[in-house]
Amino acid sequence: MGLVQKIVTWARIKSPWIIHFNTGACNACDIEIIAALTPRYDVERFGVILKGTPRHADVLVCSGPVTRQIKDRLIRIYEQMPEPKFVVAVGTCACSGGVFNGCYNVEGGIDEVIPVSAYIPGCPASPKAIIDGVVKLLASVDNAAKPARELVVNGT
Amino acid sequence: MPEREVKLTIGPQHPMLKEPESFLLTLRGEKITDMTVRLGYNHRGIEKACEQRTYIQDMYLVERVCGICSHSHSTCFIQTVEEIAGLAVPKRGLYIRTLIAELERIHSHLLWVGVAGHEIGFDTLLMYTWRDRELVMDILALISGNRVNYGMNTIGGVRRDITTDQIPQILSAIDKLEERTKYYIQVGTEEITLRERLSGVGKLSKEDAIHLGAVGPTARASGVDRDVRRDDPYGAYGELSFDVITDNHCDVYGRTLVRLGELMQSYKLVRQILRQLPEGPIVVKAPRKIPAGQAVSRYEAPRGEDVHYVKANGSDKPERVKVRAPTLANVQVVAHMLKDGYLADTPIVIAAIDPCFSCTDRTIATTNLDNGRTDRMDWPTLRTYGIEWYSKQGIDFTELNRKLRTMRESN
Amino acid sequence: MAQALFNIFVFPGFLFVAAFGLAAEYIDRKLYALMQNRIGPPWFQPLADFIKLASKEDIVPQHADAMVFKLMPIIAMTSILTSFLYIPMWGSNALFAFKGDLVVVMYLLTVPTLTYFLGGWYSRSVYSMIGAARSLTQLFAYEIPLFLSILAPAMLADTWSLSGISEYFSTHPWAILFNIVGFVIAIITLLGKLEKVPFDIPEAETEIVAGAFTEYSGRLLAMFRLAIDMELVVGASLLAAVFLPFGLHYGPAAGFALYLVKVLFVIGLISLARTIVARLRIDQMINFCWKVIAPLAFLQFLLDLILKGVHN
Amino acid sequence: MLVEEEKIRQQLVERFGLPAEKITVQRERRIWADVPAANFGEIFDYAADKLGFVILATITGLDEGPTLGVIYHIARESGIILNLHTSVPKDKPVIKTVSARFPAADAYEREMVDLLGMQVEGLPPGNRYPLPDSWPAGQYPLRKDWKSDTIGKSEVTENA
Repeated sequence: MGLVQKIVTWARIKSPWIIHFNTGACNACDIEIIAALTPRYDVERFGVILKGTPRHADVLVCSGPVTRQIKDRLIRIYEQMPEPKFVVAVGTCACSGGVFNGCYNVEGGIDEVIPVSAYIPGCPASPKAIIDGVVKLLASVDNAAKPARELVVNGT
Repeated sequence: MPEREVKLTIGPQHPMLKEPESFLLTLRGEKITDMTVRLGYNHRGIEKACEQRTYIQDMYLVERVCGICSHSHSTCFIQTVEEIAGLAVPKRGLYIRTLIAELERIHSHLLWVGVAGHEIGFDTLLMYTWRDRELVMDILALISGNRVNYGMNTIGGVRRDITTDQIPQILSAIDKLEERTKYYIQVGTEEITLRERLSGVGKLSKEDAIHLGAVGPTARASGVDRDVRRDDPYGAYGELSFDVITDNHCDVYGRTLVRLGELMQSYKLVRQILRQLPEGPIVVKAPRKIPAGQAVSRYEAPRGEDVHYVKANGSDKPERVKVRAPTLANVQVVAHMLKDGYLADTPIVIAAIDPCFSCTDRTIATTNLDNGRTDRMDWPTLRTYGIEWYSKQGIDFTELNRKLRTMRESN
Repeated sequence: MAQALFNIFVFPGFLFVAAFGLAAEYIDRKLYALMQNRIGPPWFQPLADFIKLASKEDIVPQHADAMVFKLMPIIAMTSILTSFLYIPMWGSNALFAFKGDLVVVMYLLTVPTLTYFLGGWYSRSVYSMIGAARSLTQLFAYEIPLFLSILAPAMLADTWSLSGISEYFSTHPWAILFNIVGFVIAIITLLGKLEKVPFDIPEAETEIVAGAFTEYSGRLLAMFRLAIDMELVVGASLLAAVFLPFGLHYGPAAGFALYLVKVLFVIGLISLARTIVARLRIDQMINFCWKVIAPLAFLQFLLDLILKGVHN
Repeated sequence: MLVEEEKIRQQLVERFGLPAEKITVQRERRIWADVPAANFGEIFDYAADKLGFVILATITGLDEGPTLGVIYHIARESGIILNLHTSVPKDKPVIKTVSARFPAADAYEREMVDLLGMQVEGLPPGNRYPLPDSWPAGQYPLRKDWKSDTIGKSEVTENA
């Protein structure tokens, strides 16, 4: 089974399709995510495509603190995505609620509502940081698939 | 087309509005007969949070009300606090603050021109304006260290100075941008399809604009000659000369021309500011505790007049902070503009007041009155619907897209 | 028996067409990206997409009719593969040839569009229903001109079989020049069949999310995407067989290489069209097909008729 | 230099017999007036019709302890802003709507109703703003005595 698993993991790393969802953000992160897709940064080199429907997407890219009204939609979108799925929180607001933490209408970061695989801090997170975050997420998928190699300490 | 009642929900968030807007449209066939607006989807409770934080912390909070024009809110807020504390901000600080304000207007208007093109199917415009916009984003990053949310303001002045070697870089970027904006103005005025698709859409007469309280380019495109930079000058605008662009098309086409005209004015202003940049300090020491008092300040944000009211009670935390975003005034006007317009025009009319473009889950729920079936079309579907509906009238952008692409390849 | 199995599964069958389909998708996406001054995906991207999708969980929506929902991708793929068996690749005779295989191939190439419609309609989501309805409207627009442009050379060669056509043209090479108009029409209508821009209205990415495929995910989506790629290859080789039937008498090796070149040339034309022309509107596309393409096809048919009369 | 502002101040003092110190000219283009609630409507109409304050910038609600304050920021085309302040007792906070003259005011008034518990007479029917429909009644976030943890985190969900 090892070979098939290796190939499947390789395929998952090489073609991460993303869907973008704005959960109450101030829009700075959204325009930076879109900028990452335009010719200057062009993430299609890594096989990243922006998909409109959760059914086709692997990575849910969220930006913004989760407000009370948007919470259900976020959960609904997350549940519609087929396994294996990852969530990337872009921007400090998505990571921890950011500046709006503690406001009465804000739940906090994305991880208060759905499990998050990668956090990209920054207010807003620049396109370079977003690309770096996605690449690190893919790398983590890679080592997670490899069996943990025991640490051989000088031959003992 | 069977008579159907359409419920248009637009969300999530226009940050300037602090809430996304949701419209309930009632349709007679193609015509919109009635609409109601539902606001409040992502109210984050910023005003309450401001009362629990010190003035400096509030500045960072207020700056993040809107990502696209964060400088507008932070400047407006700082002006009230400085007025209450009676601080005399040094001239150079005011000039730098005004420079960032105009650079932000340039990047916001370029972003809007691209989005407007996208909404009506003219996608090449989006690609090119966004590519040109990277120039002004680089300048903003050069000066303030960040592409968005610059954090240039502090109570009593500005945090970073403009060094002499940055000035030529800014000027060369402005020259390039001006030449490209002239190109977009030429496209805007000469292309028949663009003019046909935008004229007569989202009509707003001058009287209605005044009565309903429209602000910014939306009002100026209906001949309302109001601009806070000239009527109630703040920052360095008192010593700068610029003209207020108005237009009497009273429709989306007029708004496009006003915004393009304002871009040209902003380039002129940036050059003036850099030429008359006075010497001297950029900030003055501000007390931690602001004496009791209250003040109102107005600011001409890219989308319109932004109003802040602050009441201080002598402690280091404000007693009340009131923020009124420009689009809150304009959203009432959209309700009026859409009446007896076509469903096909909804995307561009709403986009014309320049709300947030990243609304991803804008959906329409159409209920078919005959069989009572409810479907939900999302924003992209509404957008295509509009583009197709118009192409039946012979207005279509494929030819234009191709022409623009080939034209750009040649020069 | 082994030979038949080999034919079905390996050579002109599944493996070859799938590999060729993925390669075609790569060429298409790479050309598209380069023309937008982007770098575009690496060579193995379509393969990675397919394996990833195949290994994902596939969700069948609750309201959808599960049986139809699952069956459609399989029917789409099988119909495309069977039609490939009748298309001559090199030399003038295909694997199987009989009087009237042209009609069979034509019919089998229409089946996938019906499967998109049924798949979209039965997944019960509003986007896929709109997408499904649009694929049908598009079917009526491009189907007739495509048949006409293919029938013209068939009528000239006086035969209903593809192998017969290429046989005729290998003996009368000058006749090929008369079919250039037919070739152009076939390319345009093939774009419609493959739902490539400018005819990708049913699956318009930014518009109705993903048209008929909105609800598909995982293995089923992988099969549908592979079916579309294979359809590209089969369509291109059909056009190559009918409109570019020269150099048929070199041996299998050179013939196969020439066949590859011809198909890649057709695919290149298609991705060029995809980059230059913006997406057409549904009603505009129908007007275009009926007011421009169909008359041209009739003209081509007339031309061949006259040619046939004059010739013998 | 403050000629225009003084003129407005004089007109208000004579017309309504308001005590002079109630109306202050803070700086050019800024006039603050503290007006009793009783004849507030009359003063507001006078300012909007006669003194040319045709722009309603916004309406601010304040929690002033025993009373709820309201400030109407109205401005002239020339930029002068008149801030009319009045206050109503907290147990009976009733004010009349101005949305007849300024249709945009209904959003600002609804905001005060939601966040401060103000009651506005004559407010046209419409959606609630800015809080969700499922917000517990009687909770007014902008009141000084209201603490944000009085509502459970997940208690408030989707709009009706």
